[in-house]
Amino acid sequence: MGSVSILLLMFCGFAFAALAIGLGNKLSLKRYNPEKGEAYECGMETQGTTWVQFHVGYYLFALVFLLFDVEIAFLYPWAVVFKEIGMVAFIEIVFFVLVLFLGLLYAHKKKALSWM
Amino acid sequence: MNSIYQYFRAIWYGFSSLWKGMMLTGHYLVHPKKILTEQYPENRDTLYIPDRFQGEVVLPHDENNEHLCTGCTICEMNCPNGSIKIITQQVVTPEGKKKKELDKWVYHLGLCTFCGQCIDACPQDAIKMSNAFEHSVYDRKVLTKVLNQPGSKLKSAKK
Amino acid sequence: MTKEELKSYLEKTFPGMTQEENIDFPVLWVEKDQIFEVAKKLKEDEATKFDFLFDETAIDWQTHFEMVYHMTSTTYRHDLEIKVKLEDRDHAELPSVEPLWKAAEMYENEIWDLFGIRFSGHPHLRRIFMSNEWKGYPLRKDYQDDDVISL
Amino acid sequence: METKDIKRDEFVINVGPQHPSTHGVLRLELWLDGEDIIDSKPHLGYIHRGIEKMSEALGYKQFIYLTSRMDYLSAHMNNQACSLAIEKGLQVEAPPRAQVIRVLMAELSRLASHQLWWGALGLDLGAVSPFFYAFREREMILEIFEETCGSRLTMNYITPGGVVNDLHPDFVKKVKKLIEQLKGNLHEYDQLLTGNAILQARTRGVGKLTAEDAISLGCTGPVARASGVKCDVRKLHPYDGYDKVDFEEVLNDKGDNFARYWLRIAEMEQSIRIIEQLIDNIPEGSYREKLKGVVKLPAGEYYQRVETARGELGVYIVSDGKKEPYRVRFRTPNFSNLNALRPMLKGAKIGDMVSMMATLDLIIPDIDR
Amino acid sequence: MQLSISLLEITRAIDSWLNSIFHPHVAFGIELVLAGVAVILLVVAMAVLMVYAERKLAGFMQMRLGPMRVGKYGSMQAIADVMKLLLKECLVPTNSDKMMFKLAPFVVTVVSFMTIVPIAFARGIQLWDINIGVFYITAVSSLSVIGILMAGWSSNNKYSLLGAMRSGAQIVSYELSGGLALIVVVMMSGTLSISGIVQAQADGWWVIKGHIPVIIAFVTFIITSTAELNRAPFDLAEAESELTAGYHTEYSGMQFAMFFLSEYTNMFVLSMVAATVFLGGWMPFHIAGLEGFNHFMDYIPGIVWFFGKTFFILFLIVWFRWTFPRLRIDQLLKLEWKYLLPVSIINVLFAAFIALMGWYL
Repeated sequence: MGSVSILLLMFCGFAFAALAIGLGNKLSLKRYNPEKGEAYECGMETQGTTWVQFHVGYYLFALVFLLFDVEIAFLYPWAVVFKEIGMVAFIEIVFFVLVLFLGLLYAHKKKALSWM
Repeated sequence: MNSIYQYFRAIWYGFSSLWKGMMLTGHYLVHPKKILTEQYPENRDTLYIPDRFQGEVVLPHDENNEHLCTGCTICEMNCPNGSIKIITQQVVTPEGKKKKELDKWVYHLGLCTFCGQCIDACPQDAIKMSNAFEHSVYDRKVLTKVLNQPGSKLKSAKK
Repeated sequence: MTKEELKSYLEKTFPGMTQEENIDFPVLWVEKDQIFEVAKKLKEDEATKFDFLFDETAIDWQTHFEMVYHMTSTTYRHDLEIKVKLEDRDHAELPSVEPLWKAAEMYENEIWDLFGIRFSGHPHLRRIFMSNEWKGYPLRKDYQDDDVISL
Repeated sequence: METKDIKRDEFVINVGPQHPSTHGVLRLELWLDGEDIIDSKPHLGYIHRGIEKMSEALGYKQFIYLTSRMDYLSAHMNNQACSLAIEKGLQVEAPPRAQVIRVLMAELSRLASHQLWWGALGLDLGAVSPFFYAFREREMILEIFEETCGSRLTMNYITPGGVVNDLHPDFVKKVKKLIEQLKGNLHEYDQLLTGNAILQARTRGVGKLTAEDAISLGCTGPVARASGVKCDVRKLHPYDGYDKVDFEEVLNDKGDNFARYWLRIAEMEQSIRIIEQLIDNIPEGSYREKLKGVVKLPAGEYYQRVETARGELGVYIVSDGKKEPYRVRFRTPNFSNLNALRPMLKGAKIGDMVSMMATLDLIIPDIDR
Repeated sequence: MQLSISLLEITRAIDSWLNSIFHPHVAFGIELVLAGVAVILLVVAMAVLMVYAERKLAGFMQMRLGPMRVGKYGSMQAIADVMKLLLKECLVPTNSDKMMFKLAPFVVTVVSFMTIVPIAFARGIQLWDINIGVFYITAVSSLSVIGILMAGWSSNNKYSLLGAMRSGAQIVSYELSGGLALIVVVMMSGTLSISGIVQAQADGWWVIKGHIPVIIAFVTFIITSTAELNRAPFDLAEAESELTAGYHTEYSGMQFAMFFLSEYTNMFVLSMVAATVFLGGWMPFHIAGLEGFNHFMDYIPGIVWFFGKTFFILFLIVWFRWTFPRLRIDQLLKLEWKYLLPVSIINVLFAAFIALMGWYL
């Protein structure tokens, strides 16, 4: 069907969600109550703000991920043509992956991979 | 070397222990006979309720509409929650004596915690616990019951 | 130590303090200002080593309060009950034993909450069961609550 | 800390009163840094019913039924503690048959309680199935209770002077069947959770409680025993003939979550052992020493300790000779065990909080009373 | 000779019939509408079926019966759930970022729908046979984390935020070894297109042909897809005993249903990918050399093979969920960075070596 299908499914997803949520809004019984608008925190009022500067631990993984994901993106084209090129491709990729692996070991040694 | 051994041992232990757990749930998945679910309202007829199950306090009446309660209010005193109220009345016996007699045996089921102290304390063994357990009602006033039937009398002492 | 040994030992160590015995434990009566020193001595003394405060409570005798400490030793397994009399019902206060036994923190919070006895030296005395705005101390004998709905 | 003290970037979160892992209505205030817990503060009293105050208005026989509602999973043991305290005051002793029945019931409810704990632990850690496996045998125990005592949870079966009813004729048969089935099924507990690599990772080395801390914080029961503190009241101050049965006080010195987990499983085996010893040797005779209608304790104080499923329950009765107790104090095990939560939580993760709460096995009504 | 009518012929017949009646552009438009409706129906049907199947399976695993009340053996339970959710009010918290809050369910739904594009359901039944199909799926499926982060952040709820953060760290990490696991098969097939990979398995599935390295890759892929789906034992983002409901704590009604649906859709898509890449997609079970056997297997239509394999993997994921306790966040990341990622990297080299030497079957 070609590239239109991506657009088609994007539209399908959007239309489906819009239809369902719209239908839900239409059918549901609405009774306004200010307590319904409060954030759920086990029945207590929220203390302080929620939108704070967040712990660095989560982002660290995102950074390491970024590095590795780029490398893996390089691996895909290699994987496709690997069998045609043969031994040379294999030796090259061994070096490439070795560098990747050393990077992982380095990150491990720097304790970037243990939760802080 | 040892750390590498430990590394693979950890992987092996992880997989084998997780597999063991999956085998157990898998075992029950393929043994539907071991299912324990009781489908309650449908199985009402076959439901097993032990004889001693404390459902609610009842005042048994015999076929002559006679009960054993003398109206001594010991159960009322022994009830920790005040869920029993005995209302007595003065009657004149045929012999001309004045006598206290039970008028209404009021039982608040909503306050009862089924501790069984009243049954334990009753000197006449007039009341007992029944096995009824489906107590839900739409109006809480229904939960206040008068246990003695209208027109019932104290069972006359054995001759 | 057996009960008798403990009694004679206490007599030696704390002369002038009244001793009693009830059905379960030997009882030592302590003045309220001395409670912390006595407790510290009992806890740290090699011969007694009362390192486990298993209960702390109060009794309202209408005219006065009585603080009751139950302690035991995990090494010697002897028990002791210490009692303190608090005359002033309106401003009852005595030293906290929280620095000795951390368990006392919650017990003393509870006593403050339900009896209104203050503990000086307690890190953060707060009402743990009742709300902060609650009036009165429920376990006192003269406590009255007009809002109670009788069923 | 009050609300106004919160600094910027400090993340305060309320866990409870309406939270799936607090098993009731405990409220924990957590100060977080990302996933790590900096400090915590428990808030109690959401189901404070004033059982101590209520007891002052009720007779000696009557207030016992309130204690079933404290630690509802060890209702028998709570009743037993009160009954023993009153018996101590009245200078009576339950007949031998009643004592054996009491021990049997107490151990059965310990089994039931630990099974519920095991299931709830699985639920807290995210495994739903253990809950149902645990409830299979627990249901059998509750059925046994129901047949003999008339109720399933708050039994009010043990009373001063003995027990309320004699054993149901089927009791021995059913208990034997239960023991047989339980022995066959205990390995499922190990298969599903104990050996599980994820559970081991979640519990080992987490929530450490040293023996000194456990003593100082007043912990008792499995929590303290897992830290190596000998505190089993059944051994130290035997009551109701516990000195005549042969069982071990299970101890572990690791003090972490897994130690507490392992200890409860081991305790279940000990309970089975006690039941096995007694089930064939229930003495004949009366099951109840008949007391007067209105019990009056001589003036004085009576303290009785009992080992419930969660630790040491102390009942402290002060009597002034009237028909109501002057003051009743319950030293409940969970109240002291809760103390251990705060030091444990420091530096732990949110996920650890759940496993700690689960292995401490807190019953909130018992804390609040 | 093909006894059964293949789906491909039906679609071709529809196509030529439409073209014979309408102008080609109109016919194409109608086909688009038909395809869209088919995809929506498929997603909804699978979700409804899976919800019911999961509850039943969970019930049986726990010695219960599962839903029994609505319809025969509770078969209408999922539909009743949908009806209930339809009638629920969609609440928006007062202090939330309302725009983002309302947008988040759309994002997750659109993303989960988009991943269906290159899936081959049967011979020729594929929306678009992209030449980089595997790559496309790995790229698009990781977009769902954006929706989750939007939902968690905009709710202005601490549980939601924590759940979203966890989910972000988790999905992002597990992307890596998932990608590496797919590379093993890509390498052996020499193509990135889904149909090419399926075609490469005509004489045997990769799990069988590729033996050790592909089996390792398969196991890794199952683990990572479970993690990417936020399902137990990796359901930290919505760990109910810790964060009540995680990033969708504040959502209700149909908005919540959209998260639920997209989670299930992602689940099918990843199971379908696993079934396609490792288990041969719609390819029947073939053993090289046994012609009679292969011929017999051909009689079973491809779509049955495909969905059979998909349901097998779905069953595995459900089985995990109802057996295991949950990991903690640091253990979860440790599992990825210290176990799965090194193992997958070494496995890629190992597989490359085996492919080079031609040691696979």
